[in-house]
Amino acid sequence: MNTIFLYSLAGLATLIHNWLGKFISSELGLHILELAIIGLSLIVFLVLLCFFLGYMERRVAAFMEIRLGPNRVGPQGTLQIVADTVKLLFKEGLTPNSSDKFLFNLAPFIMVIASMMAIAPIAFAKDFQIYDINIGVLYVSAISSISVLGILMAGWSSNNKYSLLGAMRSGAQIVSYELSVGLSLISIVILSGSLSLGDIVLSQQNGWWLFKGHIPILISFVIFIIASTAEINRAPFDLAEADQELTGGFNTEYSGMKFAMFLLSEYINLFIVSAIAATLFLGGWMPFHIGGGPSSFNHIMDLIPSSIWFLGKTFTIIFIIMWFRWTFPRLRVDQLLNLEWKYLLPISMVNIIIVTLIAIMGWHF
Amino acid sequence: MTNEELINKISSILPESTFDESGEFLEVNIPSSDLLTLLNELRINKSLDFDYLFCLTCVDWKEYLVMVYHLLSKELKHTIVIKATILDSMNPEIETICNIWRTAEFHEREVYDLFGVKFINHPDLRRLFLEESWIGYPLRKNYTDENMIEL
Amino acid sequence: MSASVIIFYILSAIVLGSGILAVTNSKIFRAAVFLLFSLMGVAGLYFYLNNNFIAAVQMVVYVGGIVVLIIFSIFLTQASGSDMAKPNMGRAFFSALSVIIGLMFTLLFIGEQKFISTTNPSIEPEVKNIGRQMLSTTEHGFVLPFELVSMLLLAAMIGCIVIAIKRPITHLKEN
Amino acid sequence: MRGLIEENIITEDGEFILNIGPQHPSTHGVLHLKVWLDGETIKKIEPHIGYIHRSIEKMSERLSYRNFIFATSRMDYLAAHINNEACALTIEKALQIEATPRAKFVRTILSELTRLASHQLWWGCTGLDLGAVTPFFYAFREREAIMAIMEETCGARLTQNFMVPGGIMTDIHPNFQQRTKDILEQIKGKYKEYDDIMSGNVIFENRTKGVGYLSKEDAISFGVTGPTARASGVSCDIRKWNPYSAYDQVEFDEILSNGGDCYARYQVRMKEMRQSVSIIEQLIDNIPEGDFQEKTKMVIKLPKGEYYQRVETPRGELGVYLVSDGSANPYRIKYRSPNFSNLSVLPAIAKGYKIGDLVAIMATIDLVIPDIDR
Repeated sequence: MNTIFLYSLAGLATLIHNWLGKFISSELGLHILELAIIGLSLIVFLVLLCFFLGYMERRVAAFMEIRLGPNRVGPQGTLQIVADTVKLLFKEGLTPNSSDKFLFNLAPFIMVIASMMAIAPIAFAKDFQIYDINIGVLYVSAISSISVLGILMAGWSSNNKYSLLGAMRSGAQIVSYELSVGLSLISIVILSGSLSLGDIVLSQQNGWWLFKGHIPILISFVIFIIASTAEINRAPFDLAEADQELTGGFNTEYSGMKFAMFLLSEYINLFIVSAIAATLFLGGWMPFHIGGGPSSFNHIMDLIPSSIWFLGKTFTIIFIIMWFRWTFPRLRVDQLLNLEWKYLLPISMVNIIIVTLIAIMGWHF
Repeated sequence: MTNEELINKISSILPESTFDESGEFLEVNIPSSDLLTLLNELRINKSLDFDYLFCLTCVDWKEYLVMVYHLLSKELKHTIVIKATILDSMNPEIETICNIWRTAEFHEREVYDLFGVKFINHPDLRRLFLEESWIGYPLRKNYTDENMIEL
Repeated sequence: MSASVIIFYILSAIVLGSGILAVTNSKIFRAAVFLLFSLMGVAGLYFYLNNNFIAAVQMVVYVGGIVVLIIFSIFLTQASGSDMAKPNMGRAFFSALSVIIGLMFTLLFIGEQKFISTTNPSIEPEVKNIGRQMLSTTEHGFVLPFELVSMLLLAAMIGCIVIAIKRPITHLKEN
Repeated sequence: MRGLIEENIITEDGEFILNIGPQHPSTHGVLHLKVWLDGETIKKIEPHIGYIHRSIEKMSERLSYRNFIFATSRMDYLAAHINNEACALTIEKALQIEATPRAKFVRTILSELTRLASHQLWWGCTGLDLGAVTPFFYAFREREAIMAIMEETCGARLTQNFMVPGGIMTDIHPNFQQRTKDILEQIKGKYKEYDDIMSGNVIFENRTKGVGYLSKEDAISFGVTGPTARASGVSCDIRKWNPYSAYDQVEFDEILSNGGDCYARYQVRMKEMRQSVSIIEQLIDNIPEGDFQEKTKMVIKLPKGEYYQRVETPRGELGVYLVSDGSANPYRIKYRSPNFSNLSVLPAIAKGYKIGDLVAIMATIDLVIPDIDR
């Protein structure tokens, strides 16, 4: 029992399930209790994740910008983000007098809920998934389309021209880039023949799709990273916020905890996008295996826990997306839409035909 | 073009102008009513070709105001200073030159704001630095402000 | 009452409640937001019925697409923040009439159906099966309606483009 | 909601007015631009200035000829040294004296260091305005070193106040030459880094090429000067046209470009930084020995007359027009500030571009608001 506990999250989950089963006899009660535990631990996990991502972002930024970054609060400045959160918590959440107060207060919640819902089908480790929905990929892209409504609501209800412009930009941006994201996701779906994230991971047992799928998958991986960076409104595609142009865009009027919620959802979205990219293209929790190679190598790779594999891949992609943010200038709004409609979308469309051909002919490894 | 040639040219355009060569640049004194005639010619005439107005300001000599225009030709590399005297210091008025040099539009607004010189035909004559409700023209020598603290 | 029934009633309450709010709200933007909740409730019902694919499609198409478009068009119209004028009596009467007719038609339709309780569905609601059905020409094939709908969407899109380019772009280089 | 949201919505004729500033991240100060928009496209811009007007011209009329120099440090605070120099040169011209050769050299070196520091800050801010945060920190790395030299020699980092009529206030610090040479070496090593992160970036090129086109005729007519005008092909470098201080003793190129867009303005400034380095290199080892200050009277009285002195600040031509009535205070002082004229061209060149372009145009014109308001 101990070894399982040490090496896999699935073992831990089974352990808790069995332990609770001893006390609660009713099936329904057990279900509800476990749901509550899952929900609570998910929220705790996400908040901790956002703390970590906030800290990581500052550190990465400092690393890129030849400076130190946070280094005063706590060891190596690790508690800086906690201090910031406390500050935001105690700040007054101002609601502008002439805003549509109902929508103004609703918008941050919509954003956070949409982000949190999308985390359900992600496989964190071997056999460890909140909800292995059989259409996982579609589910994630469906849920993520709700967050645009949060931005539109926030921008419109603030009754601020900067916010309105930001919301308009964001709406146009997310709706357009969703197409490219969808098409690059579909290319993996075609190859693996399933929409379930669990199945997609399992289909990469003998190699990740990035390596198995030849150049077309490489292209769709790059497109996915670009388009999803745009979809989660991060630089160089952060036109909805665009501090230097729109002074913060849709969240200009937000302060205190409501503002923190936008930040929270941004980081959760960042994590989800990276996790999806890691799952679809880099094998999720699947260790790195060499098909024809020596089995001892594969065995050593298996010894590394699957959750470490998953988080390692995810955070590598997060790092790349952060790298973008601290390196590139921002695009202009018409260039942004040109990039999508004139370059990414046609390329993905041609790409998907090639991927389909590969899948039909069985040319992939 | 040397100063003598400039003097000859300008004398032929505007006989009543007087010249002063004591300073760094050639200074031409003209009455304010002839401003537009002379400056138009200075800009359009290819042998003069003053295309660059690098300074436009006003000096308050208490009894009268003097509009000072520093002109330069980028091609021919000669400089001239036009001084137009406005005798009516209570209600100063002069033609705008912002159709000739577009930079004059902003500079004239500044002069209007701080000296109260009204530029006839200026497209957008409003206060530039001060608010519309400001009373008086601060750079005039007779300007007093009761809030001003004497140091 | 089992948990499943409770969930059903909650979802139905969301759908109906926000639907009513969407219709009665006099602020058009709020109405759009309530419409969004209503549509999401419908998606929830699909999830409840284990028709995950349809649920996700409902979200993608209605929530991510249609409602966003509605909100965009609201942005572009005037005075979306103020209350809408009360509709005149004639319009209200005909609206009510059409709603009643629609309701009766639906009830009639439901009444004619014989709901047989069964545990195994006629087809597995899997993506593969849905895809096969969509493109099959056999008895339960949907290839014709599918193509018709896509033609309709194409026409709508072209219409949108035509409306959008009503004036040529001349703002550059006029100085 | 309560009639206010209606204002927010685009009206029937598509008129949508956005007030950029007075507090806005990319106006770099309290500049207020009223922008008429059609969607994202700019139809008209109306600058509103005066938020930081401190009436330096009026103040100077009550200050002595020794003191009024230092009021100008607050005009273009990024080129405080050059502003001071302009005033000192005006007084010297009126008194018909010249600064000592040593003072001339030091003035020129400090002017060029100021120009370098100013262009560094401009480079960082341009990156920031276009959404790239990192260049800002890279720029400050070198700028800080220059500021440290200023601090050591002048006693102040930003408002140096190192000028007196007839020379400089004190002699240079013993470390001055060595430290200046060190910073030149450092800057020369960083050019590639600058080009890598900004100039060669495809997004940066797309954002700046063909944006904010300013024709040569417009540049002259609007009185635009400095790198902004030189990027449109207007030769207007006062250091070449009317050399002052030690500029007649050094060799350098006036950078000209015919692009006229934001990218050309960017390139001109980047090349000017190299020219500044080369000017300092020519001078730093040849500072003549001798007095650092020409003897002047305690209370300076200028002969009656009018004097005009032009210098080249990092942003263009600064003109000091001084009218003396023979007393101990100036009768009238007019500062022909470069930013004032450069701002006046903004409405004309930003028309038809997007909001994002407006930010790029403002960044490459390099406005310093206190210099506009004075």
